[in-house]
Amino acid sequence: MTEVNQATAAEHGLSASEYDTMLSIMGRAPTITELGIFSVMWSEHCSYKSSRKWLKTLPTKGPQVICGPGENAGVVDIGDGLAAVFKIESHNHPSFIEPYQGAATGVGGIMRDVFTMGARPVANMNALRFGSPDHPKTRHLVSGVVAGIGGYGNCIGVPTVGGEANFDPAYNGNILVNAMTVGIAKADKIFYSAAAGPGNPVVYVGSKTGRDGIHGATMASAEFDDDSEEKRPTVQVGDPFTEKLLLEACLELMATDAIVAIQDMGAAGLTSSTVEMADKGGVGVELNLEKTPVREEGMTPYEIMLSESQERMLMVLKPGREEEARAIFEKWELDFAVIGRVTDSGRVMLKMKNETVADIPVAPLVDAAPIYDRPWEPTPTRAPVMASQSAEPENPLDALKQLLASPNHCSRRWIWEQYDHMVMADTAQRPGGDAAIVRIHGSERGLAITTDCTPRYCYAEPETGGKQAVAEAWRNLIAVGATPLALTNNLNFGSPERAPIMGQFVGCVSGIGAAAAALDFPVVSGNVSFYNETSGEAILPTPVIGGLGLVDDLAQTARVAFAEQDQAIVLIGTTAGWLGASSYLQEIEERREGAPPPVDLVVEKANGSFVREQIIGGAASSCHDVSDGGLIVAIAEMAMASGIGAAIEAPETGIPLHAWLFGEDQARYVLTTADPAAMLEAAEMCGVKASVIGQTGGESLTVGGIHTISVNELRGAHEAWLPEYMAAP
Amino acid sequence: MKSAVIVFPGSNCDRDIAVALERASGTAPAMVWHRETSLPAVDFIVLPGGFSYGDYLRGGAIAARSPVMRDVEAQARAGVPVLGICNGFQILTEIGLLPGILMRNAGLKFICRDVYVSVADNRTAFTAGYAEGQVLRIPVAHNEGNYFADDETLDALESNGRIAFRYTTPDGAVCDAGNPNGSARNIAGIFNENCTVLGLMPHPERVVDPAHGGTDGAGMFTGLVEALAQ
Amino acid sequence: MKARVHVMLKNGVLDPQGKAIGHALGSLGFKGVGEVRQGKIIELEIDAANREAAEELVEQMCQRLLANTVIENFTIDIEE
Amino acid sequence: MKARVHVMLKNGVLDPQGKAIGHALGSLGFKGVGEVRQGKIIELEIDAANREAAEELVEQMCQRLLANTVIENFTIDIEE
Ligand SMILES: Nc1ncnc2c1ncn2[C@@H]1O[C@H](COP(=O)(O)OP(=O)(O)O)[C@@H](O)[C@H]1O
Ligand SMILES: [Mg+2]
Repeated sequence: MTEVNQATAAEHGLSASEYDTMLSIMGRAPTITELGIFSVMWSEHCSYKSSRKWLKTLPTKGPQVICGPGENAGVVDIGDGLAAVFKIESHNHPSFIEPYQGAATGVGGIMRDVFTMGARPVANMNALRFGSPDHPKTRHLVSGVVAGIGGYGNCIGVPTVGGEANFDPAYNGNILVNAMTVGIAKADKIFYSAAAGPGNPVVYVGSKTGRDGIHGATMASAEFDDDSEEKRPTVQVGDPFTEKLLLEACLELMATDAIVAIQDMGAAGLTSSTVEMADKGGVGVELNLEKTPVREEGMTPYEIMLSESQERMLMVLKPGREEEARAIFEKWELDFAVIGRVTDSGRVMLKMKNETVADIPVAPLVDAAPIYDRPWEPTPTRAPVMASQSAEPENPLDALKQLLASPNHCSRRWIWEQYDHMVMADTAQRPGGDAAIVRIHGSERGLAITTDCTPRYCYAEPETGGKQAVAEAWRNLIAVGATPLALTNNLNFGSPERAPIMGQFVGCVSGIGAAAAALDFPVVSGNVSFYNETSGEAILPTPVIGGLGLVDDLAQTARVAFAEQDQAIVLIGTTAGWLGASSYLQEIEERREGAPPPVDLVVEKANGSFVREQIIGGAASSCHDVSDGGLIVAIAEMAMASGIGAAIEAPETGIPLHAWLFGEDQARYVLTTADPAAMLEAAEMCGVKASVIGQTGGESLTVGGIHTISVNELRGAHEAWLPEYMAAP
Repeated sequence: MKSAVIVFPGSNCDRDIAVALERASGTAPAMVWHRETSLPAVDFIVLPGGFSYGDYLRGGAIAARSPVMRDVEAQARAGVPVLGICNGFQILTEIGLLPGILMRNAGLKFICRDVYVSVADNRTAFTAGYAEGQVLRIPVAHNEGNYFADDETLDALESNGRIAFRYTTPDGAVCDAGNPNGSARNIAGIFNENCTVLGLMPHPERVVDPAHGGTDGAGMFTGLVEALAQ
Repeated sequence: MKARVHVMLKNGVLDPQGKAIGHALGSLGFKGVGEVRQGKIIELEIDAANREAAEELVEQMCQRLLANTVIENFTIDIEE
Repeated sequence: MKARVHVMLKNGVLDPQGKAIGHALGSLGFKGVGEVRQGKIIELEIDAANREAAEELVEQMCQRLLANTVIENFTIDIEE
């Protein structure tokens, strides 16, 4: 047997002090299997050792929240006895190494988190960040990641209804693949992971265990170096077909009352599922590892415990219900094995053919997991960029066309057309709008879903960036007419061991917390992904927000497409012409500078509530929030989506025209209406800033009566970039 | 109309088609598990879309060898109308109820989007709800929808009026611009000799309800209900 | 025994994957690449009394499942 | 010259296709089927001065495009 000492512990990523703590918990030299278990449980990925202190500051409560962070996914009440279960999760490192399988297994993992809780997944989203389009790896990564996400979601039959995709050189060596799943369950039939009932059988179901992905969790917690390619064999291969069977089988068994507790085997596989189930229930678990269904001969206890083979679940059943459960899993042609039982020892005891290979007290393993208060440095503040410091373009519509045809603003159609976004026949708003809407099956109500983050704001000013990400997600939900309910978040950062990076993290979390509290938009689940850096180059801080909202009546929603000719275009919110950290500055002037636009959460809330009322009351015929690229980009998107043109007039404000058009002031929306007078009056009553800025109609976009461009020309430029880029060698 | 929907491991449009059938006929279809060896007495059988057996080996290949397919085949040969959508179409070709095969899309990518198809002939039960030459907007969602058969087979399909739907442009032109996947002669759906078996790649069940953003698929099901009532 | 089945598209059947591979090789700068065809290989562990029995068995498997003879040809290799 | 490349999943890497095929053969009543693995075969017409040059060329093609060496192994056959 392999000897365990300081050196083997270090190879497992445990520091000297962590190893000492482990020795004192065990009171003897640990076995290699025990070391493996400690190392994955204490990895950043499983223990949140660098982030926990800060995550605790986030608001997680609200009358709608049934279950906040801590379980497999968050749960919120959506009325009619139903609950939405949702979470987002990263699969960044595996996707960089093997884009297809990395992204595919990411989707598989997050869907298991959701159906483990008893919910049928109804929608998937994906937030992607790639390196510069010129980087030699980018095209291959985009192609593989998108195919992998589609390959898994399409097969399983859950629609992928939206997401984000951006390019920036900061992700050259470390792409981000964040996948989100939303499911629906009966509110009184949520399944949790706390094991209970000493003597109850512990059951393994799903695929067989192979040698794949051993040490995936520790990999997710280490930064890349030049020989990461050598670590390749740890990549897991997913089988969406088996996951579909597992989903159906689990839901079928969940319709009975045979299950006491259930937990998917995600990162760190059988180890984390066993330890977490025991810990949450305050009980012990004894497993007979030789009963584990294995794919290969001669697998050691260490390998069985650390394998990250996909499409597996661990359950505790009520006594005597094994055969009923077995019949269901056999019907779905899945493995089923009783591999152990719940005990009252408070220990995880693992045996292989009667020999004890691990015997660990659960509470100290979990409670003594290291927590760090890492040193952090605040990000230096930046000066704003005044509109006068930016040269006015000759024709702002040329700049608009250039922006719409740029990698970060062009249409994402090439991506979403590879995703089945309509299966389940409940997609009421397809990708391409502000938020997607899926109908709650069998009703006329719906869930609105979005993901958002503007990393360049987060980099410039983490706290503002964190607030803005939440505000934009909230705004996207409002813009379709939904009531925002709650959010999930995926915090993607560089190494927490570097104070400036930790400072970005602290700032973003603080901004997220402030915005979530102010907007009654609690955090119910999330994921942290650190060490997103290569050879010391960190990614932009990227705290992706996944937002969920409720639509009470699908007939009372709005879309981005202009609804009709000759309607008034109303701008909600205040325009100062804020160009700092804007898309305009970055893409047109190639300047990455300036403070990002401030986020006023009080105004944000007032404007959003007003806009939502205008939509559900039927006054607004279309709606789009103003985000990246500013007002004119929002209007162009509304025009391109409908084929209807618009004529815009800037009011007399003294703001240079280009700043008025491209500034990224927050809390703004564009609405169209047949009755602008009524809308302005209503706005005034609510103290909301609103003004008529133009009229829909024709087939061109015209600004100030001088500059004009055809909607078709804009659309051609907007649609062309991504397919052309991907078709190039 | 009493109908049956066959459910294979990996089917994922079985619920969608059941909803569309119930909406059109007022009666929920019988959901028949692939391991059954005989079907209940029904007027109409559907093989739904999805990824039966993960689409491994070839789309529909393994499902076509399921126990239930022997009875489906027998019923089809006895004249019970059978509809195969997407993966269901692939299964029908694999079992030989329809000629040809669906190969990988010419663009080598999964495609999910609205396409336009024209109705060749409205004298069949499947197309009775449409006008001849009508252009429908219906979504596709597939990786392997590129219809292939040898020229002789294609000629025979054409001359016997067995091409049910062809991909077109929005204004009904049959040309490459309207062909999403490289299918021979823009074929989106075909009949058997008696027009009692239809296989098609587009998903009519995804556009039966205003909430879907289109209702062009509804005519297939309302037409069927009416035709089968006679 | 181990059987290895090669399944290739028949001549005359368009092979979009093969074509795409040929194209991609060209873009990567490989010169002199002519036709490219992609097929499948299926390796099976089987129980059979002897080579003939094995061949016969695998031939059956091909006819019934492994190949679609509308568009595909197959060949069988048996390794003892 | 003609090159034939066999690409198979590495040992230990899950092969869902092979699994499904093996399972289907069992359901069709074929007995004694053990492990089934599915791979790809790619046939290429190439221009090369001699066998060594051809092997070298195709090896390059495999490394750069034809195989995904993270999870796949490949072998090359040259036919003159
Ligand atoms: N990776 C992706 N997958 C699916 N849909 C995407 C993806 N990236 C972007 N989209 C869709 O494209 C549209 C525009 O995205 P984005 O510009 O990020 O919207 P917004 O600015 O409103 O947040 C949205 O409907 C979004 O869902
Ligand atoms: Mg938006």
